[in-house]
Amino acid sequence: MKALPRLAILLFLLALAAALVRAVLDLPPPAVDLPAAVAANLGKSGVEHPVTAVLLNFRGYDTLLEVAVLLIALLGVVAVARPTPQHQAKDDANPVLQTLARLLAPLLVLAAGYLLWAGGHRPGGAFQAAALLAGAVVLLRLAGLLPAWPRPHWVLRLGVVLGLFVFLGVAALGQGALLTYPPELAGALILLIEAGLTLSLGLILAGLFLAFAAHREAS
Amino acid sequence: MTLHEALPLAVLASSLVPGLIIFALPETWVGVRTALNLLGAFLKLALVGVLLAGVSAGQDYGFRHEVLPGLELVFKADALALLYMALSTVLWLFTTLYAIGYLEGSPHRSRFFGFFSLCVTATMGIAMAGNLFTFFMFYELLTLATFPLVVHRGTPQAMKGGMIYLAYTLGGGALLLVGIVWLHALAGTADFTHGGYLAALGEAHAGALQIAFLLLIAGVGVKAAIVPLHGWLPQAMVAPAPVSALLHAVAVVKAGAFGVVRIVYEVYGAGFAEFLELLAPLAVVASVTIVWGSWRALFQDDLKKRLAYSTVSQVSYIVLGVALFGPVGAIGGLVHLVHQGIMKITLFFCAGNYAETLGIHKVSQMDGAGRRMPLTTLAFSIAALGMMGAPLTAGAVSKAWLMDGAQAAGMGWAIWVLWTSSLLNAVYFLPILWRAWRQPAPAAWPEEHIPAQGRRETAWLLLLPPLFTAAAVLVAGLYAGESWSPLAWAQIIAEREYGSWAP
Amino acid sequence: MTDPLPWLIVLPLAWGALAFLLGPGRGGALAIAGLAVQTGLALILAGQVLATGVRVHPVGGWGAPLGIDLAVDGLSAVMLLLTQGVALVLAIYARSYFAGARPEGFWPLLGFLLAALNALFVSADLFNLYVTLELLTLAAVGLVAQGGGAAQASAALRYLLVSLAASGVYLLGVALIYATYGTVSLATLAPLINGDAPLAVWLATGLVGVALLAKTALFPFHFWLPPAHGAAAAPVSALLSALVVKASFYLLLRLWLGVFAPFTVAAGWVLAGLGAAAILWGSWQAIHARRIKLLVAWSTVAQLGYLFLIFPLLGSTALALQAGIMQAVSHGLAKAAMFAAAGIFLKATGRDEVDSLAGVAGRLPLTLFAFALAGVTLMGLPPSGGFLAKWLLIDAALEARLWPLAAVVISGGLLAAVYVFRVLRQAFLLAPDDSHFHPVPRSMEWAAFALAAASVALGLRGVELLQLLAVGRVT
Amino acid sequence: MTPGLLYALAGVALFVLGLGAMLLPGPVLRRILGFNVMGSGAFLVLVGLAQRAGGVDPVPQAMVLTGIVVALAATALALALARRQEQADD
Repeated sequence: MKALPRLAILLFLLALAAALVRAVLDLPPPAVDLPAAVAANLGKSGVEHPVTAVLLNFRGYDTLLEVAVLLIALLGVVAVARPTPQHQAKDDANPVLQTLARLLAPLLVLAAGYLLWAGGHRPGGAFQAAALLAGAVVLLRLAGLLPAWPRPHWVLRLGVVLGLFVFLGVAALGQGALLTYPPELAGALILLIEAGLTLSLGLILAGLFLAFAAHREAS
Repeated sequence: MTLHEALPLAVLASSLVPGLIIFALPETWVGVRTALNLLGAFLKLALVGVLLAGVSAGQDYGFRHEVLPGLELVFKADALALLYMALSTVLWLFTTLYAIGYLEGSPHRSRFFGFFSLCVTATMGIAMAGNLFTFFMFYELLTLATFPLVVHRGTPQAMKGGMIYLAYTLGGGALLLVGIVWLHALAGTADFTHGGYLAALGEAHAGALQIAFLLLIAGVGVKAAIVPLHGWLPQAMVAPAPVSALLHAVAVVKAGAFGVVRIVYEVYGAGFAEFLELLAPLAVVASVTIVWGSWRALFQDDLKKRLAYSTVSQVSYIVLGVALFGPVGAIGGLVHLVHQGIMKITLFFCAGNYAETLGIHKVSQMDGAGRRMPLTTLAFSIAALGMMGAPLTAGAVSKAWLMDGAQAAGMGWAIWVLWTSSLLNAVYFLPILWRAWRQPAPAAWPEEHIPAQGRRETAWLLLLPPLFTAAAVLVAGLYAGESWSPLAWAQIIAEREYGSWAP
Repeated sequence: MTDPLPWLIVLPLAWGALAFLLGPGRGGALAIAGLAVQTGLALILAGQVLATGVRVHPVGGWGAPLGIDLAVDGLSAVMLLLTQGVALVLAIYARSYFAGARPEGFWPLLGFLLAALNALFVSADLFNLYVTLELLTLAAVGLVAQGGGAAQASAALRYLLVSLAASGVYLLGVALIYATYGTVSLATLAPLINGDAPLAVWLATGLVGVALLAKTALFPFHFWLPPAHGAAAAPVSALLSALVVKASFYLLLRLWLGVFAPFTVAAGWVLAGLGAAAILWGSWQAIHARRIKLLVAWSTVAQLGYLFLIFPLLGSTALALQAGIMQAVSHGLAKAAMFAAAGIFLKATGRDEVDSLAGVAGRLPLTLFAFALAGVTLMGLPPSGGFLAKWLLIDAALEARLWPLAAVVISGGLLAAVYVFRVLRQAFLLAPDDSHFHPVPRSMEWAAFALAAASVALGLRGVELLQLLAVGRVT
Repeated sequence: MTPGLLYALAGVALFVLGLGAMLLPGPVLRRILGFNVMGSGAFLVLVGLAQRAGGVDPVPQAMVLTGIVVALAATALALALARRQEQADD
């Protein structure tokens, strides 16, 4: 009974793959040379690394919306992960793990700071830094050194939205169009935004995990 | 906005606004509701009077409003519109009075009178519609506004009747819409004009125009209860008596018949319709309906159902009149639009009185009803005789003109149709009169709700409306020659239609 | 920043984030205030578009193709107006609906949903559109999941998975476009794309098209919609049915008329065929649905079908686009009203079944009236926006001599009558003696009525809407 | 064949594989993973094709960064929902 649709799907996938391979092998050179435009405007962007320039300046608007995407995911997870009666998870107070976590967490924060700063001129930036921050929080949580987040406290909530507010503020309050940085301040403003984002995204990413944890251990 | 633009809108507003206020009124505010109802009815009567005077003096009243580019809502109060409006307004007043008496003490009266007012608004819109788009708008509004009235009682039978009613009317509306949009795509939506506006398309589109005509007539034919589209009418009899009176005499079936008139005369034009060979088939369909409706009426024991089949038959007199090419037939059809209205509403008022007063619903229960309720039965008798075409009544006038029209149009067979119908009318009406007047009354009535008090056989509000309308049946027959009679007005309209057309 | 255009995105983001900061269940007043301002901004923007034509806002001052352009033409302006207007009324409704309960994240998610919708309607960049689509999807899924019940979670998950698959497909399409032309800006792409484009562009067109069809829930991709729209809270269902599915339709239309125009001629018939199937199948299911909200949700499946009937006609007559947008707008208003009314019935009777509606006509006349008026629009009866849409559509079909399309439109209207009157009929029945009605705030009843009345009033005056629509970047 | 093109072809393979996992009937978790595989495939195509002629294009790289974050958010939400559903099944 189900074999036929299955076969049809498989055939469709094969055909799609063949068509895609053919299309990929048969491409003309692109009509627009965007890398050249990026290179030409890099000097005005306020940063030296082209990917960061695209991410936070030329296409910074994408990034702005993407922060909202993350916030939404957190809202959704918190809404779904409501406490349900389940067996109480034991706090594995493993002393080795805790000591290691205590040692590693500050290092991770430090590394995050470095990545944030490095983003201006080499691979790095807010997202990578935030991922490290979140890693630190998750580590602490796994070692049993941090409580879960059944319902984020207002200070946490402030931390979570701070990055978005900073970004929005800089985007909306400049002269001219949305997200126009004054040329002389571009570098500083981008760093400000990135700093805010590092904190907030770190908290959001960690929150995605900690809301789950709350979910598991609630009694 | 000038007065000439405002008056048509005021006619609509005089029932729409009271209706909307009534919806919001609490059930117990009987006095305010009655006052609003009557205020609206009298105001409308006055406004229509002003329009009548103005139009006889050659004034034009109209209003236009653009809805989409190239598509306008057009109202115009011309002679034909006023014929229908005058009929509706007068009968509405009586029906409102009757309904106030009939529904006394029953639940959901605010809802009832709210939709009742919407109905008259829709009827006025249909009458004044200046193009097919506007006509359709109010034609569908009428469907929607009458549905809650048909199912008013909320019983399963009422629901069944209401659903059948909807199925027919919405289906008809769909056909009508296709026809209208098709004509719009072919010729744009022009105003109704004497002699029609499609003739310019000529022979090239003959096939399309013929099919479109079929769609349009099928669309309005549902409401006009043309066989085989008449099935809803007997089913809708579950509604309260004032609603039946309204559906049969003025609002719904007349909206359909009126639509036929507008389409034949002012969209296609009688001459062009004749040229497209559309009128003869229409006459045949109308004739079949006339005979079939009368035939079916013979077998109904339920009084309201017998009247319903009688309506099926009688409304097609109007269609037949329109289909008979020439001014004489047109006059017969148009005047019957009015005459059938006042006769049929009288019959339904009386049927409602029998049911409300004595619990009589069937013909077989009518024995001796005339002795118990002589005034009601007198009114019933006058209207029934009118339906048969008895001399001195309004019905005689219609029939005479229709027969002459058939002669003039070279359709002699239609005369036989009319004679057959008259004969059948007599066969199904006379036994009722015989029972009511000549048979002895039974020991007990089926269900006596309102006991007789002296000479008052039933509630005043139930008794007076049929007496007035019965008197009107006689007046319209006796004074047909006067300049203010419906006949004179129908002659004016026919003259305008055929006068402007040169073969 | 004095241009109202970007504020339509910044404002809802800001009040959404503020509502999050205020805490669960709070921020309703803030949202209503924000939406009122946004409605004003959308009106100003529409006025500007009417006066001076298409407006372009280069984000960051760079301009396409290096930066991202926002652009507003008549089509965008119409969608923006519809969105702010419907959302404003629904926010007022939701405030009463959620009074007492704590809607965890409703208000922040509403803000982000609106930001996503507005961003989508003004974006002129294929990749940025991907981000807005994702923002929209996640916000919508989050809203469905509010309340946290298992039914909601299950419906939300199904919705999310379909949407994500579609997003992935869309993204691959964008990747192929970028590989071929080196840009994702619609304005830059438009002159580059023509009929003899390489295979990659044909594939991209197909991928993007299919992805958007799935997100719009066109038959046979409709299966996720009824559970999601039926399970969510009434204000959420209203938002989803009225606005969210319209967003992907809008995008499809925009691309179809714009950059993908060279490839789409033949596919128009496929879309129309699927649209016709959607009308028939959706109506059939609505006729047989036991639950009111499910009935309304299936009706959305059917009504979306009309939007796709216009595709074969787009090339030949301007009427087709007018018909599609008129349908999108009037269905948006009417469906919001209908879900709002269904929510009121649910609150009043405590049950979500058609059979439990007996007696509603006497107890909740205003709400029933709203439901009936919305039904008038869905049936396409006059006077209503739905009627004008139907008129335009039949007119366009007859002009092109495409009889089957006209027949589908007519039968769809009749089928809609069957399911609408199924509800009305039940509501007119006498209530059983043991029935119990909970009181419902008047503000909810009036909100439902206002939406329904707007959908009907649109039928009395469509000239301005069409005038605005005619201002276009697409011809 | 340049490395960029090779990446793109690998991306096509991943995309089709992931799409298959989403379309064919299977457990929810497989579908969520399928989405991630499919997304990665699209990212590879995006980045790979942009450097098929050698040379690095920063624009698609930035886009992919954005795309990854979006995919991560969606995955988290999907997992939360899947878990909620699973609990209801117990």
